[in-house]
Amino acid sequence: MANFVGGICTSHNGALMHGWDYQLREDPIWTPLFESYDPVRQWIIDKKVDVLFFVFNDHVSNFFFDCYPTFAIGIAEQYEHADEGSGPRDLAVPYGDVPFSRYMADYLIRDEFDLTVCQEMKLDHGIMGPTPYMLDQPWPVKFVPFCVNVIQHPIPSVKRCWKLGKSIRKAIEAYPEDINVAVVGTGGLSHELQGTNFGRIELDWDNEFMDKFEFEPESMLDWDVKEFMDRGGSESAETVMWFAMRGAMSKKVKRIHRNLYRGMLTGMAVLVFEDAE
Amino acid sequence: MANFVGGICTSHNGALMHGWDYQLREDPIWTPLFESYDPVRQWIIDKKVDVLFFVFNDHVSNFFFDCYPTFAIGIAEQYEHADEGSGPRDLAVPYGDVPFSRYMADYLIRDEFDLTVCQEMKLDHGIMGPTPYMLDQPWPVKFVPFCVNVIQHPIPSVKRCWKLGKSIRKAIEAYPEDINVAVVGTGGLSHELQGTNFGRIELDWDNEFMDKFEFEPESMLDWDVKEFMDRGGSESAETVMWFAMRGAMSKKVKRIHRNLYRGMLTGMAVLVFEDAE
Amino acid sequence: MSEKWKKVEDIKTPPGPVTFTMEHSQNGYRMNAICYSLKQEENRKKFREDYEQYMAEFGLSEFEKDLVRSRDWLKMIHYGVSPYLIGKMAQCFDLSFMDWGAFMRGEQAKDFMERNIPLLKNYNKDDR
Amino acid sequence: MSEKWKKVEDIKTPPGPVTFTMEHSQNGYRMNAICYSLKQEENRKKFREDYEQYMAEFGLSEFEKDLVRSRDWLKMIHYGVSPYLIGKMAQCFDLSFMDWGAFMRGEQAKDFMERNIPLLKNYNKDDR
Ligand SMILES: [Fe+3]
Ligand SMILES: [Fe+3]
Repeated sequence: MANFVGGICTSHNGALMHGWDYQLREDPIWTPLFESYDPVRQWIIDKKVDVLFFVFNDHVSNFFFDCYPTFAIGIAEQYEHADEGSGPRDLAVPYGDVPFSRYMADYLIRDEFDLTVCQEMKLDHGIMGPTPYMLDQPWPVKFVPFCVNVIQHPIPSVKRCWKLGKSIRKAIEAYPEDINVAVVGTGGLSHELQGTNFGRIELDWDNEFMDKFEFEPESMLDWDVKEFMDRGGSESAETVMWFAMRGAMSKKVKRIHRNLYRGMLTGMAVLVFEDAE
Repeated sequence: MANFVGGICTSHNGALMHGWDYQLREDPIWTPLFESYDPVRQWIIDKKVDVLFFVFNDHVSNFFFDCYPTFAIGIAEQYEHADEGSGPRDLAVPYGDVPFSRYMADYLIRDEFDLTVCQEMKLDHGIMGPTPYMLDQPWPVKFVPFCVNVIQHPIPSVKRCWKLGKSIRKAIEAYPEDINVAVVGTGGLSHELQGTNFGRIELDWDNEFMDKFEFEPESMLDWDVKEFMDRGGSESAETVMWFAMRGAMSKKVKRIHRNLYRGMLTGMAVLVFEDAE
Repeated sequence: MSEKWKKVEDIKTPPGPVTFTMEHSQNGYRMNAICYSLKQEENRKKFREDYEQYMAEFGLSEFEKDLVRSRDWLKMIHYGVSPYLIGKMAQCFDLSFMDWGAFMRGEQAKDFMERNIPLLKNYNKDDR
Repeated sequence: MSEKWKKVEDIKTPPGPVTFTMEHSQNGYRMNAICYSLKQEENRKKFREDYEQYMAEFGLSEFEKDLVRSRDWLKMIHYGVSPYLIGKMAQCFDLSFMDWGAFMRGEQAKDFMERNIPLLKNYNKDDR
C-alpha cells in the first residue's frame, strides 16, 4: 500500500521564479530564502518520496475565465511549463504518475469532489516557483497537480479544502502500490496585489497563523475566506490551499521545518510536517 | 423571493433534433412524441416560468477531454448553439439570467459543490434536443445551463446529484428576486451506444424506474451508476441527472404529466412534477 | 493500453457494452482530438476532401491512421474513442449514427431500422 | 457594471483592496481576454509593435481601448481585470509587476523598492 510520508506547505510567487532563474543564492539578500528550502530537499530525499501531490493554484496561465474550474486534477504523463511572459522556463520536464493520478481522480470524484479532469495542464509558478528550491533536477519525483481556484471569488472554503485533504489522505492510504507520497500545499502567506495597498505584508499575522495552523487548525475551519483576506491581504486567500495539506495530516503533527522570510510583496513561508500520532 | 414551481425530466437525443429540424409532427410515427411535450409547454405557460435551470450533459460538443468538468455552470448573457456536425441549428438564441446564474454559482460553491464556472458555453442536444418541443420560440424563459459529466467515468453518483438538487432548491428559495424557476433534468432513459448491443432498449425497466423515481427515489440513492447501466444500457448512466431534479422536490410529488415513447435507440420519457407537500 | 496493440487487428472486441473511462479517454486521446476538430465546418471540409492529408497534418501515428482507415467503429470504441466523437468522423464518411452503430452489431443500418420502425410508439402501461 | 461608466475617468477607485469576483470577471472579460492572448510570444510581439492595431483586430470597444491607452492600472483593477493578466499587458509596455503595482499605490517602483529592500530577511520569532 502507498505510504503517506508527510506534508509540505510553501509560498509561491514571482520572486521565487526570479531568484532561481537568475541563480541568486549567493546574493546575501536571497541566501536565507534559498537556505530555507534546504531542509525540505533533504527531507524529500530522506523520506524517499516518489510522488508529490501538489494542491496549488494557476494564475490565469493555463485556465481562462471562459471556463474556470474550482478543483482541477492533472492525470497526464507529463506537463508543460506555462509561458508567464518571457517564454516557458528552462526547467526539467515534470512527469506525472498516470495510474496514481487517475486513481486519485477516481477516488476523489467517488468521494463527492466535483473535479475537472485534465489531460493537459501547463504549470506556472503556483507549482514551479518553489519546486527548484526543494528538488534537484531532473526532478526525482513524479508530480500530481491539483489546481484550486483562489482567484475568481467565490473560492472554495477553508473547510472544503480541509475535507479535500482528508479525502486525499484516505485515497493515498488505499492505493495498492508501494509508493511514498507527500502532499504539498502552496500559496500565501500575507500579500495584497489588488488596489491601493499593493505590497501590504502582515508578518506578525503570518507567524501567528503558522502557530495556529500547526497546533489548532480546526479553530480556523469555520472562518470565511474574507477573514484571511482582512488579516493577511487580499491574495492571502491562497491560504485555503494549505488546509488541504493540513487536513491530510494527523491532529498533532511533528514539525520538521518552518521558516518565514519577508519578501518584497509576500510573506514567504515554508513548512514540513509529519504525523505525530 | 424566488418561487420554485416544480420540475421537469426529459430524455434528450439526436432523434429529437431530427424530428424538430425536419418538422415531423404530422408524421404518424412522430406525432405521439411531439404530443407528449404539449402538456409540458402548457404547464410552463401556466406556471409563468421565468427561468429554467437545466441539469444536462454535453456530448463532447463544448468540452473536450483536455479539461473535462464534473459540474459546470453557465453564467453568460447568451449562449451559442453547438455545431454537432451540420452547423449550428436554426433555433432562437438562448438568453441567460446573469444575476440569477451568478447567484446560483455563488451559492452552490459556498455549499461545497466544486463548480467550473463558464462565461461561454455552446449548447448541444443535451438541452436543445427537447427544448423546442416544450417551449415556443423565441424562448419565453431564461436558461441556466448546468452541465454534468456523464460520459467520462467516473461520473458523479446518484447521491451527489440528489444532494445537488437539494442545494439548488435551497438556493432558489433564498434568491431575493420574485421570479418563477423550474428545474429540468435531461438524459436517459434506457439506451446503449457503445459495443455490440448498440440500440439496446429496456422499456419495462424504464416504466419501473419512473415508478420508483416518483414514489421512492430514495431507494435508489445508494445505487452505483453501474446498476443503472446494467438495467438500462451503458448510456442510461445519464439518469443521474434526473436525480438533481428529484432531489430539488418534496418527498411526495404531484404528477402533472408522464409519458414514455419507444424511440429508435432510446427509451424517451418526459415527466412533470410539482411538490405535493 | 495502447502498448497492448501493435496492429488494429489486435484490438479485442468482446461482446457487450463498453464503459468509457479516464483510461479509455487517455488511450484514445489523439483519436478523440482529431474527431473533435471536426466540429468545425472548415475541418470537416478538409477531412472529406483528403482525410489522409488531414491525418498527416494532425500528426496521427501509423497505428491511429490504420484505425481510421479500417472504419472499424467497434474497435475504435474498445480502443477509447467516445461514441459522440466517432459520430463526427463517421459523418464525414457519409455514415449516419445508425450506420456505424449497426456496424458494431454486425449488421446493416437498413436491417436494424426496418426491424425497429414498427416499434416506435408510446409505451406506457395504458398504451399496451 | 460597465454601464455605470461611460468614460475611463468615471471608474471609481476607492482606497483599499479589490476582491476579484465573478462579476468583475464578467465585466472585464474582453480586457482579460486580450491580456490572456499575450501569453503567446507571437501575440506579445504584435502588441509591442502596434498595440492600437492589436486592439482593433481584437475588436475592443472604444471604452476598452481608452482603458488600455490610459495605462491606469488601478482603474483596470476596479473595472475587473485580473492582476495576473494586467501583469502580462504591463510587461508589453516594458513595465514590471512592481511598476504597475506601485502605480496603484501612487508611487514609483523605485521608491517602493528602496524602502522595502532593507526589510528582506527572515522574520521568525528567533530572528528578531
Ligand atoms: Fe499565487
Ligand atoms: Fe445524452
